Amino acid sequence: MSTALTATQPRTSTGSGRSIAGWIGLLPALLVALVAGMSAIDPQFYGIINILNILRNASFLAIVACGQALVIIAGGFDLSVGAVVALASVVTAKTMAAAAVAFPGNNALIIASGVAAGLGCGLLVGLVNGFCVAKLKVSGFVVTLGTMSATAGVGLMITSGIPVYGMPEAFVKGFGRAQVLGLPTAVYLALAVILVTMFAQRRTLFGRYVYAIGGNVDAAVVSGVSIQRHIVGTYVLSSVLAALAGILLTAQVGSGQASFGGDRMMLQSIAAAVIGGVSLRGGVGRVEIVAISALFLTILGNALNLLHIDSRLQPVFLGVIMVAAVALDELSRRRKSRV
Amino acid sequence: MDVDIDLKQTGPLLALRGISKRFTGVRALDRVDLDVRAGELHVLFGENGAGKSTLINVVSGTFPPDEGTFHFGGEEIRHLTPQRARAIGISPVFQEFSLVPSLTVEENLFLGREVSSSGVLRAREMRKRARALIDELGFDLDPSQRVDDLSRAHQQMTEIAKALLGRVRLLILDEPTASLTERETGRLFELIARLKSQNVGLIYVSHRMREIRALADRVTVLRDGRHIRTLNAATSTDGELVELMTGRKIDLLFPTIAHKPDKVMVDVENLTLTDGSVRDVNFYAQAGEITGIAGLVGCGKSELIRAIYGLEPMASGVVRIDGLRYEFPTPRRSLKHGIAYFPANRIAEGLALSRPIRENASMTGLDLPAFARFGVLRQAAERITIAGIMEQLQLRPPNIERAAGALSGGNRQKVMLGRALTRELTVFLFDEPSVGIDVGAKLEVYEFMKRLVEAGAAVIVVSSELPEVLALSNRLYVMHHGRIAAELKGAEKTEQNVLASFFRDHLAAEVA
Amino acid sequence: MSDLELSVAAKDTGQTRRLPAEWLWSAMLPIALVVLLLGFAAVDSRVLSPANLLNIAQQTSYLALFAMAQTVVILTRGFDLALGPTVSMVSVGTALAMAGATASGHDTTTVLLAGLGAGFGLGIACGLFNGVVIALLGVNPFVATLGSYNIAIGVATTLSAGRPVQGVPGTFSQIFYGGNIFGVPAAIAITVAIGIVLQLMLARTVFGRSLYIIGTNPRAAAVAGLPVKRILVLTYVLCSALAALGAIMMTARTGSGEPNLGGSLSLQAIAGAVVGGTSLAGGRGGVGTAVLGALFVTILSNGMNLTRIDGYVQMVVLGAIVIIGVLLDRLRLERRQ
Amino acid sequence: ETPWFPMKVYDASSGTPKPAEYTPLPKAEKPYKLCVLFPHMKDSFWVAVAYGIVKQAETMNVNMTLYEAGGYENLPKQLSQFDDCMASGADAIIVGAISGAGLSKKFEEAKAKGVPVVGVANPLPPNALPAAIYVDFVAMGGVTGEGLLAQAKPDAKLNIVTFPGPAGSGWAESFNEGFKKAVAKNPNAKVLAEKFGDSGVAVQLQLIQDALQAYPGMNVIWGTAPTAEAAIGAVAEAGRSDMKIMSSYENQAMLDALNRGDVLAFATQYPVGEGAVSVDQAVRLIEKKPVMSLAQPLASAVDKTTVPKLQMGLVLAPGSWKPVYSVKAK
Ligand SMILES: Nc1ncnc2c1ncn2[C@@H]1O[C@H](COP(=O)(O)OP(=O)(O)OP(=O)(O)O)[C@@H](O)[C@H]1O
Ligand SMILES: Nc1ncnc2c1ncn2[C@@H]1O[C@H](COP(=O)(O)OP(=O)(O)OP(=O)(O)O)[C@@H](O)[C@H]1O
Ligand SMILES: [Mg+2]
Ligand SMILES: [Mg+2]
Repeated sequence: MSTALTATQPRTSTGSGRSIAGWIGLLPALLVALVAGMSAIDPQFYGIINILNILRNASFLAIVACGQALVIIAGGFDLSVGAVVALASVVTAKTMAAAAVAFPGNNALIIASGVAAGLGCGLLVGLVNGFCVAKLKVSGFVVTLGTMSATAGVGLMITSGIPVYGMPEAFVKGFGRAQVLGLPTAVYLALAVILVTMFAQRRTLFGRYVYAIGGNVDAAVVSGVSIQRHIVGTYVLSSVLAALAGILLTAQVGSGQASFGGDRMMLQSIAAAVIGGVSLRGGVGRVEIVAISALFLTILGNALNLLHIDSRLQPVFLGVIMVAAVALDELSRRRKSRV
Repeated sequence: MDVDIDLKQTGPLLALRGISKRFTGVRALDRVDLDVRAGELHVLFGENGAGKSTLINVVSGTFPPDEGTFHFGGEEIRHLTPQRARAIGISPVFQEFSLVPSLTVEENLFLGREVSSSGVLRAREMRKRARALIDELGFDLDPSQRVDDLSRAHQQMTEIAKALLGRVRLLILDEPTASLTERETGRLFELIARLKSQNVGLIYVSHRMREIRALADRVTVLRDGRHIRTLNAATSTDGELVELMTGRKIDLLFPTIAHKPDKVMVDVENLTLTDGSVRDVNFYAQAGEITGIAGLVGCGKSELIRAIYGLEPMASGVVRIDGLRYEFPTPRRSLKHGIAYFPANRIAEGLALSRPIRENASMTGLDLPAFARFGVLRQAAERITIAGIMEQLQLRPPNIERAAGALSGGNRQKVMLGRALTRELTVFLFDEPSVGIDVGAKLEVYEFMKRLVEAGAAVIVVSSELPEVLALSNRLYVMHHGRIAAELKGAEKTEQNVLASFFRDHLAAEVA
Repeated sequence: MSDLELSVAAKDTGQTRRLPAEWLWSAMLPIALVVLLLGFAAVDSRVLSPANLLNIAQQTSYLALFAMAQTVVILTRGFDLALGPTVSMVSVGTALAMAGATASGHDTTTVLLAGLGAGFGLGIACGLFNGVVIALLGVNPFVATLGSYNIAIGVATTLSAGRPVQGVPGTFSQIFYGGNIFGVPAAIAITVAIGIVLQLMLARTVFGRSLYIIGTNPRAAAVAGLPVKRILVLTYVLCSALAALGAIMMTARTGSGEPNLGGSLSLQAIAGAVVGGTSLAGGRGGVGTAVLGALFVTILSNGMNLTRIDGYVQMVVLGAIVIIGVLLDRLRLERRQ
Repeated sequence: ETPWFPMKVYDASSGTPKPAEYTPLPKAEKPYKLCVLFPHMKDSFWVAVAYGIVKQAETMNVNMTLYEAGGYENLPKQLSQFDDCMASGADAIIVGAISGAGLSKKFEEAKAKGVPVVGVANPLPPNALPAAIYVDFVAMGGVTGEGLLAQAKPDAKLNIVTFPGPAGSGWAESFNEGFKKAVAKNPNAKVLAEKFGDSGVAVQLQLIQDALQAYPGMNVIWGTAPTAEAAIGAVAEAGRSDMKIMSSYENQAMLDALNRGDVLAFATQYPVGEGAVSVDQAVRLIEKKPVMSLAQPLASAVDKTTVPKLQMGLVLAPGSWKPVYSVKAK
């Protein structure tokens, strides 16, 4: 072997910086440890119902976090997802209730119109976000802070905060609470979203350009990537996915609620993305790890409940574990850092 | 203006007439004309901030010009965009890389020109084409590596490969050798010759006279955004070019430095770094002399001095400063020990661009009573001190309240150098001190070093530009594979010997 | 994108000569504020009554204090999501300490000192946690402060058992809420004093200078030998200490320790800072931007309240105005070159 | 529409509650300006209080402006709104307090300025205000506890998990305390755990799902109205038809669920009536007429047997009614 060439060989050969562990991080290992530990402590944990609940709740979070991750990878921030979840929920429910009056019995039409209206809300908010960020060049944080307030306001204006009923039973029983092959429908949808996003990230122009824009806008510009279109795309996807989560929640609960989402969903989705290795500086992040991180967060909450930890103290545990997990991950990656 | 008349039947490949470009407050280009013929290498020559990069950006469609006409291949082009430019065969290699650090080499090569069918990437085909291109160019690049894992030289290669993907009629190279060493530079020159023979036009920007000599067919000199003259390279002298560029006469490129080696200031014993980039290095530097370190890209020369300053973690070994052992270095402690470091990458590691020059220059001295008492800044004293230093270094424009980002490359370097004058220092570590700065500014930097050694400081210069280290240093170390391959003094200090110690090792390795 | 923003900011220093039109642009936000105020006054003249102006000043003083706290960390490219819960925790801690001290029969001075000690102690502990996790462990500010957000909420509700903590002595409220200095209510006086001190600190001290340099280019700051980690830890401690001061003032205002006092303050404070022109990319902003932003948000909601705009409509308007405010600020920066 | 008045209340002005009937004045002497502060308007409880206030303001011909703070986490906002009310020159202020203790300084200021303040729906420290109408939340929690015991067979084991609402809200803790005190009377009833959490359906649903796993023996879910709403689906899904679900307060969903038999009972404090009474109290204070300084509605647990007798007009706003934020006197 010619060692001569290594004189000019790229530097990483020396460090283990991007080895397998470095690439996916510590999170999957932590997840496995958590699951194993919980299973050993409490058999309830691996009861089928508990697993289904975990999967379903993780699905909602994962769907929202997928969109959030795309926005962050492109160098943005979407604070409005929680408000969109709520707006989509009430709009879907209202539309279905109205359609149910107009076309009694025609369930397919009623459900289709409700879902379309809900997703339409997401689309609209996403377009507004994308337009303000891409065209008016206002920072994503501020734009979505504004649309968060406005969207939540509209949701409450429509409903006065009162739950909206009147959706067809078929939507709730046949979709929201239904199970296919033993798994809730939400899980399938979340899997589909994750797989499609994975595919998009690895194999499509859109995914490639999202990385490029977040990684170095100037480089993307001079390489002829149309920036605005793709930035708008990420915000639209994020809002539409948030709307989808809102519709799923609505179907599960059986009523449209302006209390869905809120700050909690927003913070959790960003936390899931960031803990899942998405860099807030943009350009880095894989959606499958984000999904694992959503699962991790959901199981953590479930575990604290199963362990009978005083609910007032739960946030303390949650906070400490979250920080510790990310700190460990950070330290394990730090080998190749300079300065 | 004396643009010499094109004698060929066919018109020039690229013809710019009366191009102007104004940025807020500056007129970067003022009615510039430029012709580039097919098969010609046309050098753009000018001081930092003369408008070279701006002109290149106009040609490659990044900035629309405010006025002027643009003909390419005989056709008038309006509303040029980066995509369109690439489509018609204009390929730029930018000074500030247009690479996305988090993507791989291959992904960067195809950025904006991916092979895809209905939005889905065709990875295998791109991989094949990337391999083929890299092999053809003879670069040691792994297409699947992430760009932020690459050395700057490899990034430069990626940038060049990116420009050569697809059909190229006009290749633009903006200081392509600034971070390449001899070997890669040689490869690049071969490539340029090949392209010229294929009738590709080239625009080439460099501050290195040797390259201009070696490559140029014609040279266009720019000054303050204006076209000064276009000359035939064969019939003009260096002195003439430099004079046209600066408006004054500069005779010597390197000052004569009187070295008076005194006590050993830096003594490194068996130094090994945790990442293995430097292994078992022994070397020393004396007060009153310039110690040079040369070596191929990635040989660990930068890491060596960065480790002394405290930017790279050490695994083992001993560093002595002025005879005393110096353990666990950090930048702050190094400064207190009288050691200063001037990073190669002034944008990433040197300057806070949006802050005023004054703040950038005083940054390293804030712990001194001259600048602050009990944590409270002495702003008047600061202003006077920094203004004095900057006057001494001939900062242009001399306003120290301007943002550092508004300065040209050479003047940014002066701000960095100014830091050295804010406090008592005895050891100066320079990493690629002349990267990207023009001939005039280089001379000023060299003069600065000369003053330092003559005042009794120990100066260590790490450089990829061989003539520079050869001319400046009193003793020269050559590094290879993270180890010291040779120490050259006096008459041994020749280009021949340096190259020999690069390649001796190569040959040895190949035999083994 | 942040670099674009920085290079925009880079070009405008050192510009001295200004045309009247440019001056108008540079005073964009203050002008917008005045216009807003006059607009509301046209609908209801009471908006401009001395009583309401004092009212606005007093309301602004709390938010401005929190926005200043956020600004300090935003300058270094961070932010503090835990600010709100820190306020809750400090409020409960202060009240509990004072109630406890009163119960065990200490004199008023001791009681007050116990309260202040507990309050600032908790605040500084929270800031130390944030600073150490961010600067030394390298966790990004979002996750780190989301962690302490949860922890502070847990501590606040556990300590208080979820109920308001009674037993805050009257003197405490009299000093920090009822008191006044030359007729200026305590809250305003304290905020103005802190604002001046902070402004001097940012402009005149090594620490303040370091904040801007670290925010603009952290790597360069480290290479130039600034003690970046130590400064970052101090920054988060300062932020939380200011939050604790605000919490103490608000506890005096409510007269009880409230486990829910800080609820949504984190985002409000960030919004206040950012609307005023502080850049989340770091290195740009200061006391002025924080105060301006806080004034803007306060005047907007005060005006809408006095002109009887419905609650939910207020949310929509607020959202739109936040975006417009920042858009104007961006245009202003572009113009100013 | 059923007439609201006279409304049965306890008169607790003297400290010990005495049964009484509340009858408002027919008209105000002048079109006063009332300023109303709510914690939020995000559920049917506060919409019901608003309905009572708006209708009574129209009846008595006074001006009314209502501000909502956007949630229980926004005490600072309510404090500012209180200031805004005073600055806008209100003749009286009606407050649904986010925290009675937290507003006590404001109450003192209003008193100093001579602006009467009336408390509505949310509890206040004793004698904080010249007039107020609210139930004792601890007592109301107790009512639900007693309701539960009354419904259960005497020897049946009751394994209860409570979901009181957001920790730190005050009211959640009070409800919970009263409930626990009441059920403690029966040795067969045991509170397994208390799960605090935001009173939104999504959050409560997750808590219930986890509790179903963590406490397999649980057979009573007691909590907020959203808790009960979320519980219905979760319990059905888990196949636990034996589960008893109770809500600590009322909303439209609870009423429907009760009629369907999905919940055992819920408590009500007649929020519409509370709103209406608060307006009359404010007017009386302005006009310096005698006023019942603390009125307490008769909180009751509503179950299948009592629901036909329930005076719905005092419990919920009509479904078609949209919240109105201001009333202009004629
Ligand atoms: N984006 C920009 N905005 C504002 N001014 C700019 C911009 N780019 C360049 N300039 C200014 O235009 C002038 C020409 O700059 P340019 O980068 O073309 O110089 P150059 O000849 O390439 O210098 P160097 O040798 O240092 O690379 C300089 O004064 C520079 O400050
Ligand atoms: N990935 C990178 N990102 C930014 N700067 C880099 C990167 N890699 C190297 N540099 C900087 O660019 C300069 C040139 O470094 P390069 O990696 O080419 O090796 P070098 O310094 O020539 O190697 P050596 O000095 O070890 O022979 C160095 O100052 C280094 O800090
Ligand atoms: Mg240039
Ligand atoms: Mg180097």
